[in-house]
Amino acid sequence: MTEPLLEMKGISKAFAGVRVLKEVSFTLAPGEVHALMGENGAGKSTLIKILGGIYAKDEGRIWVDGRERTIRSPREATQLGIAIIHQELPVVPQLTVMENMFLGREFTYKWRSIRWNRMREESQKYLSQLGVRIDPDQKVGELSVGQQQMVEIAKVLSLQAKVLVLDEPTAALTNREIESLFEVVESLKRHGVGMIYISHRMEEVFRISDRMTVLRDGTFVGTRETGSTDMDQLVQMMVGREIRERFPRRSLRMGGERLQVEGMTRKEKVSDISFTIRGGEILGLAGLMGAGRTEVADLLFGVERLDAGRVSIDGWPVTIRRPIDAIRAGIAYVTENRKEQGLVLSRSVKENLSLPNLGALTSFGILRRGVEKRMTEAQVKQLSVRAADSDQEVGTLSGGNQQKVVIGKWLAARPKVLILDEPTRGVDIGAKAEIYRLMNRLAEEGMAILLISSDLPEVLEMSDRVLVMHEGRISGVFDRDEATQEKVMIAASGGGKLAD
Amino acid sequence: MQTEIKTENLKPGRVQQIGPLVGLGLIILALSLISREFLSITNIFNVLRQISINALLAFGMTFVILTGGIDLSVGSILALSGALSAGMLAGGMDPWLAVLAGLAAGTVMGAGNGVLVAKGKVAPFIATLATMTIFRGLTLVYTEGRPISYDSDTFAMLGKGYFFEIPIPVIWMLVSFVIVYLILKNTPFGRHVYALGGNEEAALLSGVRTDRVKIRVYAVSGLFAALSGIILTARLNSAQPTAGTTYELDAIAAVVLGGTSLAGGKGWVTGTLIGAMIIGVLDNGLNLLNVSSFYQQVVKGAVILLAVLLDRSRKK
Amino acid sequence: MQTEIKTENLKPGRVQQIGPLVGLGLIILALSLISREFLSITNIFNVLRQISINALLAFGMTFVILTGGIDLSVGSILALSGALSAGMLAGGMDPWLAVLAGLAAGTVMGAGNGVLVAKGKVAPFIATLATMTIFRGLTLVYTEGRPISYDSDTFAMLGKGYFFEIPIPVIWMLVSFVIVYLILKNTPFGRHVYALGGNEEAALLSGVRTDRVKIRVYAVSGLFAALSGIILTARLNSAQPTAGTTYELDAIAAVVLGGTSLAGGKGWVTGTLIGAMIIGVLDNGLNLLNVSSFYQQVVKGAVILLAVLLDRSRKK
Amino acid sequence: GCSTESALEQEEKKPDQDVTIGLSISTLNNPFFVTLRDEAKKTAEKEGVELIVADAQNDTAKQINDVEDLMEKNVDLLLINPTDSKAVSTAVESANQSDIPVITIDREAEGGKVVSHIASDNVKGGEMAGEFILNEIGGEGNLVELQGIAGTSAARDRGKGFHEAVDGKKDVKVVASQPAGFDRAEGLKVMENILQSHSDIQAVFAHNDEMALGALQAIRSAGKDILVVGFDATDDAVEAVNKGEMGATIAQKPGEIGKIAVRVAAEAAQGEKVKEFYPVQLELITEK
Ligand SMILES: Nc1ncnc2c1ncn2[C@@H]1O[C@H](COP(=O)(O)OP(=O)(O)OP(=O)(O)O)[C@@H](O)[C@H]1O
Ligand SMILES: Nc1ncnc2c1ncn2[C@@H]1O[C@H](COP(=O)(O)OP(=O)(O)OP(=O)(O)O)[C@@H](O)[C@H]1O
Ligand SMILES: O[C@@H]1[C@H](O)[C@H](O)CO[C@H]1O
Ligand SMILES: [Mg+2]
Ligand SMILES: [Mg+2]
Repeated sequence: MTEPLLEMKGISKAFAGVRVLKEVSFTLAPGEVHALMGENGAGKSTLIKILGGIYAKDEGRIWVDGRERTIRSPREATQLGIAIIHQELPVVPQLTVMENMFLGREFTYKWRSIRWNRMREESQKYLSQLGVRIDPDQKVGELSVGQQQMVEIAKVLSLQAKVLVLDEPTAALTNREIESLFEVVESLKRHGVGMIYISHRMEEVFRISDRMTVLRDGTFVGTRETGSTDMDQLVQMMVGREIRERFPRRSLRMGGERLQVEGMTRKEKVSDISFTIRGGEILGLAGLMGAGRTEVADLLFGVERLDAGRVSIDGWPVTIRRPIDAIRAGIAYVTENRKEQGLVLSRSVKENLSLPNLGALTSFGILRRGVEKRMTEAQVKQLSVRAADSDQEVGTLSGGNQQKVVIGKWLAARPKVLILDEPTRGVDIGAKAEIYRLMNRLAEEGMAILLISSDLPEVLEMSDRVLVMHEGRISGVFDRDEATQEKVMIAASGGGKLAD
Repeated sequence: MQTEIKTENLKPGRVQQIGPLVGLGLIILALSLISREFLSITNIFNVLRQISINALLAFGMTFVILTGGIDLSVGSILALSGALSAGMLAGGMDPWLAVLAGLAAGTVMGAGNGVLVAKGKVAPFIATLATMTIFRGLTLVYTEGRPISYDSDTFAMLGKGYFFEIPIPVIWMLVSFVIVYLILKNTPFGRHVYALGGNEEAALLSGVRTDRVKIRVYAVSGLFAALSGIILTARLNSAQPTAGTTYELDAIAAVVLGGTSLAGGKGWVTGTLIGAMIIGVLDNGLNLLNVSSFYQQVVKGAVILLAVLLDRSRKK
Repeated sequence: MQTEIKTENLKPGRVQQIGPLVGLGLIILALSLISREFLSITNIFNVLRQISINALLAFGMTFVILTGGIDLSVGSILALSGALSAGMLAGGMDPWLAVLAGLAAGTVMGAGNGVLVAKGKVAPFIATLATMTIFRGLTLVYTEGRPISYDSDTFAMLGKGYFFEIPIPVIWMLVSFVIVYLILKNTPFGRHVYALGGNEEAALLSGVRTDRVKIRVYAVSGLFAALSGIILTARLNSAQPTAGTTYELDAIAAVVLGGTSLAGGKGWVTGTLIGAMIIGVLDNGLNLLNVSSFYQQVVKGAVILLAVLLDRSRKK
Repeated sequence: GCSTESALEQEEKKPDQDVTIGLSISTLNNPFFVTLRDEAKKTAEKEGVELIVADAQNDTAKQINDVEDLMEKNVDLLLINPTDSKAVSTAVESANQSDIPVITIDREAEGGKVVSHIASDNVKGGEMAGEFILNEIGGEGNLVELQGIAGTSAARDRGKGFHEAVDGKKDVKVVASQPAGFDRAEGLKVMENILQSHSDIQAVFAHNDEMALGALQAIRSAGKDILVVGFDATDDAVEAVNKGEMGATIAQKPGEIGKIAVRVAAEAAQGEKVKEFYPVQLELITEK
């Protein structure tokens, strides 16, 4: 192999005495896609943040293009030709797409005035390379998570970096965008760009990477050529044990209709959505980015108000104006956006887990903190959240572990209807299986589950029926045995029409 | 840099707790070395009594700031509640009823702030800036710009009395402290306050009735302002129309010196008590040292800055 | 679809722009109906001249608030810069040099605030509260608590003069407005100010030197405070040690009334100008109508609240 | 310049300096009280007594604290310039309890035992201003009153005296009474606004000189000729009076108050008998 683009040796890092990286080494060759694998909390993002100048390493050395470097700030990393798409999308919602893309390196005239047209053209160029139609003048805060992700990708493309790090770039994307991303990755490979690719989607990793390096508990486990490894071996390296089945089965015991939605409409967003979910049933909701799936969940939960339509639970009509109404009616909602909607990042794991359940933990107005502690600690164990203890601040957990906390907070409430919007985004393979098993158990106990997901295999494997949305309307309904990737995709792009 | 910020986060409790205390300790040490009178028993009670008004305001302010809000109107609520109580006393009302009426009035004014913030969606700074002006104006209208005197030893005792050598205002302060501490730590309301300040949307989606929490939080602040107003009116034998002017600044400073973040979601009332002590001890110490009043301001500002900076640098 | 997004995108902008303007319009309409003198040419220039001080402070404050910070020290910087200029004039310095020295002093004080916030990581509220006290103390020390008079027509002209019928302070205000507008809209610095307020971490990760931006932003605020101080000193023929006390509140109110969010990242300086006008017109109108001093505060607070509430409800 | 008494100076009390007097002053944010304090300090040096000054910054509650702090310093006697006559009684009473004699200056205390009081009368001063104005304008015309900070006793008393003098006169009308916060910039602004709606004004009475000087600027910019009368006789105001720009100012002689206060205090502290009241005459300062 040629001289490595990037070499990291013996990297160690501890946070407040807890070591999260222990002498990790990693090399990256030009034109290579090198997957960095590991369970949630294995230390992948931390390694990347050290490379990006966000964290200072405690030990170890880094060479870029054969020269040893110390990277003290994101600015220095960029100057060395290192560009990173971070896991938790650092965007400025109030600024436009193009302003975000060129933040800190705006095009200007000699008199320091911004060249808006140039900025617009440049951003347009990179966005269309990705095949997305996003207006450079739109505020980023108005974009969906998926669109924001595409903007981030366009942004790093425009940096023309030699080393490109993609930390879970596809977590929020649907197939179509993933395909265009891969095309770009291929073309960058041909131009000799080295890429570090982090993802929990196994298929992707096998498809796109040349080599894989696995971290476990912050230690280096090994590096393998992708061609000479298989999924089982990889999982074995990551988890230290085998995962028997990726999509566990469950026994079907359907009850009566638990959730009934009729003619749900919200002006300019969704129209005339009707469906039912029975107790014990998992209903999948698929669709392309921006199809309106999240909107349906928001409406059900009272985050937004209905313009028309009716919702009943167990045959009783319910009026939902605010989230508290939905919670009282027995609905729980795991939102897609954990940072903004799911978690209070500055508070502890314990406080986040108990937040929706405080009523049950209170007697005579006093919080029973002992009970709370026991309950949350049991949940931490059940969901295998990797945290020092339940007093750790949620914001300092790894992405996947944060996701587990978002799910965990609804479990104690024993809802009748559970809405899961992208529940396994960024979750590692072992934990995914854990979440699926949990879903199965809850369904078996009679819960009605609405599963919104952009991960098609997940929707197809886990759901009893699949509902497909296109531009705010239902464009297809498939039973478990008739649902296939193709059919769902066609319906999602507005091709297939509903039978009845 | 980022790391430092985040590492702190891991053990938030401990570091946060020690910071302000160290600052207070250093100031006390310094003052007791240069002033003979400073550490006398009478002066210690003297300081405690002096800080009680600010501490009570700051307790209420702690709730508000924890939700990410701010309450600039406390000084005016203090004045108006005090004036109303004094007015009722002067009109011959039973002292305890007058106290209750004053407290109720303050709570209602505070709840008004809360409604503006929660339902009117007015930024807390601007809402309470406006009501600060309005309540002050109403105080002037009600008092016709004159102090209101009354004649009630029972009432005066609330500000001037002693309970086994301990000044009554100090008792008010300590009892309030314990209650606030327990509420923040051990009740759903306390948790909701933190959650709201940490991430309002997430709190709402977790079923927290955020509007209600906001209204209550400002009402609590109003209640404490009224309590301070009553104590002050009792201490001064009269209600002053200009009482409490700019007190909001000292109250906010106490909260922030105590380590509570103005962004909301993080902090604790013990810090607030320490913060109020830092300010009170400084005022007292500078007086004891007979520092000229012009220089007092320079020194006070500088010491507060040093305390905060010290806290920051020690954390690194 | 793209067109749809665009129209939607335009809307929030427009609403934001119209809100404060509608409020201002209604107040002007009401006042011109009840007071004959209100809409006279001389009164219009009179009002414009009166608001210039607050507007200039608020322009600087706009930068600070856009980054999510706050600057409570502007009133004190105003006083100290004005006093320094007057002192130098009284000592026989060339008027223009005295102006430059005053502006430089204000900028340095502001930059000091910036360093505390950026490097010292002190919360802006507490940092500038402390320097507010310190700078006020230094002003009192420097002036010995007495006004400083000087004798320079050139200097006095900066506050009292006219340029083709337009009062010079109004010229200062309008020129500053245009410059601030362009800086915020069309320069990388302006964009970085918004980015910092919107998401500091994102700005840092994009390579924005956030510390530098912060220091500059407070320096700009200090510069504007000094400019206001010089104009005020020129208008009053002397520098007052207590000049500018509580001016920070009006400046912040102007910014927020103008639609700029105290959380940072959102807002515009045109709104600030309108906000300053709302406050100025109100003060003027209440004087013209000879509203009794006690009620003035009630009315002013209530109108400000109404303006904000109106804006909110219209947006729904 | 003004100085800080450093702690060390405090410690090494000169043996003959066995009398310590505490002075609690309402505010030093006003030249009037700065002059009072300066004169008091000078006198203290001459008399060989130690003077400790605390500034209440116009806050009634802070003043109580200040007095308590001064008592901690074991002062032999307290000079109190009350921020408010009623509120200060608490402080006076607690001094009484500790047997520390109290002398009030400039404003009275409405409770507790006071050894002596040194002041001039604000109500009287307002009256003098009103009478001077009536005289100058020939008993006919429109008047403006610029009020001090609402709720302060100085504003209250001066306004009261002024109205007692001018109200009810047939051809005299107070066309505007507006607050301007004892502040020069406010005085300027408020006067500018009043001039917008009243073109026919003969005289202005401002509750202090700072506001009067601000109003004077507004009047001059507007090219009007209006009689301005202030209160306090600060250096700037006296100069303006002498230049013929201001009509008059009521001198309360703050320096005199400070001087007498310390002298009387020194006597009282040494157990000598002092009078109950030392009036400091008000003086109407007009162009020389
Ligand atoms: N700022 C921090 N303070 C304390 N602990 C931290 C901090 N950042 C990360 N950690 C801890 O370091 C470990 C590694 O986290 P990291 O984010 O690198 O994991 P990851 O491999 O990227 O996981 P995921 O796949 O879930 O994103 C986790 O246990 C996490 O809790
Ligand atoms: N123009 C916009 N302005 C503000 N928010 C928007 C806009 N467009 C979409 N959103 C928000 O983005 C989120 C996602 O939108 P939607 O429900 O339409 O997509 P989805 O089908 O869930 O797709 P995704 O996979 O992108 O989440 C919703 O919360 C929606 O309100
Ligand atoms: O006598 C003083 C001065 O006149 C001052 O201007 C205001 O307060 C009064 O008590
Ligand atoms: Mg990660
Ligand atoms: Mg979605």
